[in-house]
Amino acid sequence: MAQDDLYRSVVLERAKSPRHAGDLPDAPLHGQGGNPLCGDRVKLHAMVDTQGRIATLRHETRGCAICAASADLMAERVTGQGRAQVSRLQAELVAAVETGIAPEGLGELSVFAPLHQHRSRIRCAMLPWSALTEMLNDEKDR
Amino acid sequence: MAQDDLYRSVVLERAKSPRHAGDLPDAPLHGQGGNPLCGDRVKLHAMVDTQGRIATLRHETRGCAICAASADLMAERVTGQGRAQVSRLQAELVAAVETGIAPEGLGELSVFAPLHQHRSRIRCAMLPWSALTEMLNDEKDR
Amino acid sequence: MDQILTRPGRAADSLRHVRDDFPILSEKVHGKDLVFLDSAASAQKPRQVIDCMAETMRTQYANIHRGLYWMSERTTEAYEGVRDQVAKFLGANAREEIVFTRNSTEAINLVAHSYGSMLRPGQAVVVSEMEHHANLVPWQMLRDRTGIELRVTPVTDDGALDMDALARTLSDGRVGLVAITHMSNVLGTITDARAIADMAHAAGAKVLFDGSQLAVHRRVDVSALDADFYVVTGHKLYGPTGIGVLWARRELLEAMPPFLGGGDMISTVSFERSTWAHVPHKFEAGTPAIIETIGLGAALAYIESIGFDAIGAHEDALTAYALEMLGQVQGLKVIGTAPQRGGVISFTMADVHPHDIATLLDRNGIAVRAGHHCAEPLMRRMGVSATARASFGIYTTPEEIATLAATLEQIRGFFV
Amino acid sequence: MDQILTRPGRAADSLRHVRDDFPILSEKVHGKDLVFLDSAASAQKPRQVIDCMAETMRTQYANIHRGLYWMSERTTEAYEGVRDQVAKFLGANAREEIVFTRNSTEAINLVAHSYGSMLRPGQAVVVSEMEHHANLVPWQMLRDRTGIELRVTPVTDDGALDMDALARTLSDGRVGLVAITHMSNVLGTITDARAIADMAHAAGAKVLFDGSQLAVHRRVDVSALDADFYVVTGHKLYGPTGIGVLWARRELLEAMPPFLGGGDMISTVSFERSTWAHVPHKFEAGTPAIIETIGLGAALAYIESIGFDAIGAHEDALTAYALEMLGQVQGLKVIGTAPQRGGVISFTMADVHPHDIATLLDRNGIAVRAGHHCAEPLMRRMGVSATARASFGIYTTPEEIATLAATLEQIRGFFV
Ligand SMILES: Cc1ncc(COP(=O)(O)O)c(C=O)c1O
Ligand SMILES: Cc1ncc(COP(=O)(O)O)c(C=O)c1O
Repeated sequence: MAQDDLYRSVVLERAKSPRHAGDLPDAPLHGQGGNPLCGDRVKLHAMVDTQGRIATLRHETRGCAICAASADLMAERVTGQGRAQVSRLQAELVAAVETGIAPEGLGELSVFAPLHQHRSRIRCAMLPWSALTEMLNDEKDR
Repeated sequence: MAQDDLYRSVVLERAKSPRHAGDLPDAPLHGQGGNPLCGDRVKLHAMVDTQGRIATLRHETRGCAICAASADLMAERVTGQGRAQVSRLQAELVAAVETGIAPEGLGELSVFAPLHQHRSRIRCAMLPWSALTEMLNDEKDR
Repeated sequence: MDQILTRPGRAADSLRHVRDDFPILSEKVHGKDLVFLDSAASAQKPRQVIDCMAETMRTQYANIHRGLYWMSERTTEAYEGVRDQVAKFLGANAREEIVFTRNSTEAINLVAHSYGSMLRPGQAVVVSEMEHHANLVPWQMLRDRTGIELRVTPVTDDGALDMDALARTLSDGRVGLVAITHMSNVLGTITDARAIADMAHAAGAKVLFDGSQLAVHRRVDVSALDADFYVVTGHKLYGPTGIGVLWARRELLEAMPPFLGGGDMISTVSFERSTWAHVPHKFEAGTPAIIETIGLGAALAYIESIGFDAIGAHEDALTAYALEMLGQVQGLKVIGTAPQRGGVISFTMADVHPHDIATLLDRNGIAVRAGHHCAEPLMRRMGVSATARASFGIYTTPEEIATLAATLEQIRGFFV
Repeated sequence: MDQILTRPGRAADSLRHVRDDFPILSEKVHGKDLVFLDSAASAQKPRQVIDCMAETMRTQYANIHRGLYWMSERTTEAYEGVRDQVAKFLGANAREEIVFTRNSTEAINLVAHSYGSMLRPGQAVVVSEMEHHANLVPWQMLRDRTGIELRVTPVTDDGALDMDALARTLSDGRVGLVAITHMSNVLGTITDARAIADMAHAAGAKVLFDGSQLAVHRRVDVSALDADFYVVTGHKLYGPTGIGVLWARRELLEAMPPFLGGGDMISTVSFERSTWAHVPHKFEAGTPAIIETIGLGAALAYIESIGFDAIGAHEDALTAYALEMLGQVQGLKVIGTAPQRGGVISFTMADVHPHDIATLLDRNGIAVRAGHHCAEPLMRRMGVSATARASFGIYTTPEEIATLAATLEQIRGFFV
């Protein structure tokens, strides 16, 4: 077995040594998500700037490599983005994992496209994103 | 369809015009049997001689032609017979309907042998016999 | 009787090609060509269904839902895909409203246990006089368990549902559920489900339709019927045995407690307590009938490929023809003459016991059912102890009906 | 890891020819040969089963029990013939002790509803820490319905049943039923059923064994075990989905109230009340899984044609080999090391999440299960949140196990 195209080094590295993991006790925004089936759990903490863009995002993830890497890559990618951009990115990621073809501009997130052959794992990659969306929606509703 | 070998004239005649039907109010022995599935019902009334042989047997049968003819042919055949002979006859009839081949000496009762191709109807032919056996056993146990 | 009186024309002939799809129809019985007129008990299976099941087992099978590997994911997709298909087939609003069961009987028992446990003493369940035991006994058992009341609403002498009497049955407002067949498996009567639903709802009751027979012959649209529960059974729908369907409104399923416990129906389990999965999984405990569900999908696709327009036209023509042909047989009496009816015809013939009729027909290769058809109380209501019953499917032909009528005439000849 | 350490010899090779009977084993997954190591979830089907089911639908099918015609009589005979076969397979005293269900889950639910309704508050049901949800949740639901007590008896750290603790659990004489697995689907542990039965009986309790796993690998003899209830599930026995078996002592079945109501389980029905058919029919409501039951018969015949001596020898050799091979994989830890065990091996591997293990194996064509295996409480007991699990069947080969071990070693390499 050669280096696997789904578990490419970026996935393994981010899972092992995440760059955006940790708590942000003073952050105004906190969210979380879980998958009781496989025990994956994601906690999110975020600061938002005056325009409503994500200034800092930290995650605490317990789960599989797909979920952990997805959380870390997400944190990196959404920094500086507003709600609309987040939901566009999420939609593009869904398209990628459903079809196996990554839309242009998905960047490093396209590493998850091979999940379209592993449908039962798609929710692992999407869990951080749904937690993020929920957190941002909660914030809007406040 | 030619005259059918199972519903031979003897079966149809006995079903339509039984020779041994009726009540025997003063008889010492009474028995009955039923099949809730198809609604067949047989009542038996019998006189027994001093040696325990059946002197007279009458039946009241409500049910299909197979059951009615079987009751009537049975009544005829077992008259004058004791318990042992009845059970031998019954065993021979069972063999006939199970295999389709009538043992020697079954006589007119062999008309039921084709039932081996109609297994769901075997109990129709056997119902009078099981009622008879039960009645004779009850009498012995008294 | 040898001359054929009114052969149905194009309508009935249009499905002639479907016979080629049913391998069993070329079998012989007692040396005669099989004439299968017992589809109401269980239909025969087209090769599309047989091949689909065999192919699934040969190339694409694993246990579903929990497997994180290709075979399991593909099998899960096939299984869950049938849920979408069934939802569409029944006109449901959402796939989550489809619960897979073993058969209609289990579907009704599920409702009786689960929804039934939400009824309170003082409330009543209404069934009709023409119910199959499957839609009577579970309610008797519920009554005996919980003390609810069980009411039986009558049929008219021709075998229609007595709608005035139903109105009276509902009038005290204590009825929690009306459970009535959409088509009688004995009389062939098709009930006016929408009218029944309206009456039930006006009286504050929910309504369950037993669609075991109807769904084979007419398009069902649970939304248009405004039903609350609807059950069908796969083996009558040209599908496999071992698979049936409960459709129920989502909010009802969500409010109902689970029925069977085990794997796949839980969200979390600890020794102390468990929480339940979302609907419909809450109601599907353990490894389901995976291959049979996939086979049911093939059966529904097969039915849709023919279409209910063609099926309805074919069966209406056959039924009219059969009623005419059988009407010519001396001494033959059709039990169930409601104006709205489908291709299930019960009859008696002079004094000939229905069991003798069935056996004599069988000796000529003709399969009909005889007995109480799992509707004993209805037999008493109609004043008979048993009937013979011929029932039709998409593969039934006018010639088969002519053969039936001619053979019945001969049988009658034996007995006079 | 490339060199194969201890290849099992003749014993494991003797069943090599059976692979030809399983068409699916020559499928490819992600371009690789399928290595199917999830038989404990559901086994693959031999062509003998596939062909039998297809042939039944093609040439010999009709609804059973009530049909008075050839096709129905033959189908009834085939169906009821499987009851004899199952009775023999399980060492039952009488065919009447065999009840057909959808699966093990339904069989246990049947007992929980029916026998469970005969238990009184103050009485207890005992399950073990290693039960599948199927043998835990129905008892929780019974507890919540009726107020009986549910006791959980522990396993030891190696995953054996703690017999001393069981003795204590039983000591107050209030236990009505002990419901314990005969082989764990997670740990592979085989329990000492006869000893459990003796302890239960001495304490005045009945005993139910969940034989879902065991019956696939060892000959079951319910009489020798002195069991009261025993359940198995067809799809793990190389048979179809949609068919399972409850065996119970006849006198228990006779004393128990019916579970589901409907056709075929009644003796007589009136609107007022119904009486029940004799056992086992009292427990089989509605049209059963006819084709699947006949398919199960083919599966049992297939198993018997190989014989449990050969199966046991094959699987013991495979299991020993697998434990040795997996033991060489760095960081791999086997969960469940009881001395009495069968070919189901759960493991974790360093920090690699079992789901990642499963997906990476799948990309190499290897199907294993990962997760809580429908035994969440057991996971907590063993101190893990999930495991990967490889399980073996009659078609598993030593080469497949070597491939598994080598691939695991590579996966581990990725993650360090
Ligand atoms: C030990 C055990 N019990 C019960 C079950 C449930 O079997 P089924 O899903 O066929 O009802 C399983 C299978 O998953 C099992 O392994
Ligand atoms: C009207 C009706 N309801 C219910 C049933 C029960 O169907 P099943 O035996 O498939 O559960 C039948 C079939 O026998 C039926 O005709």
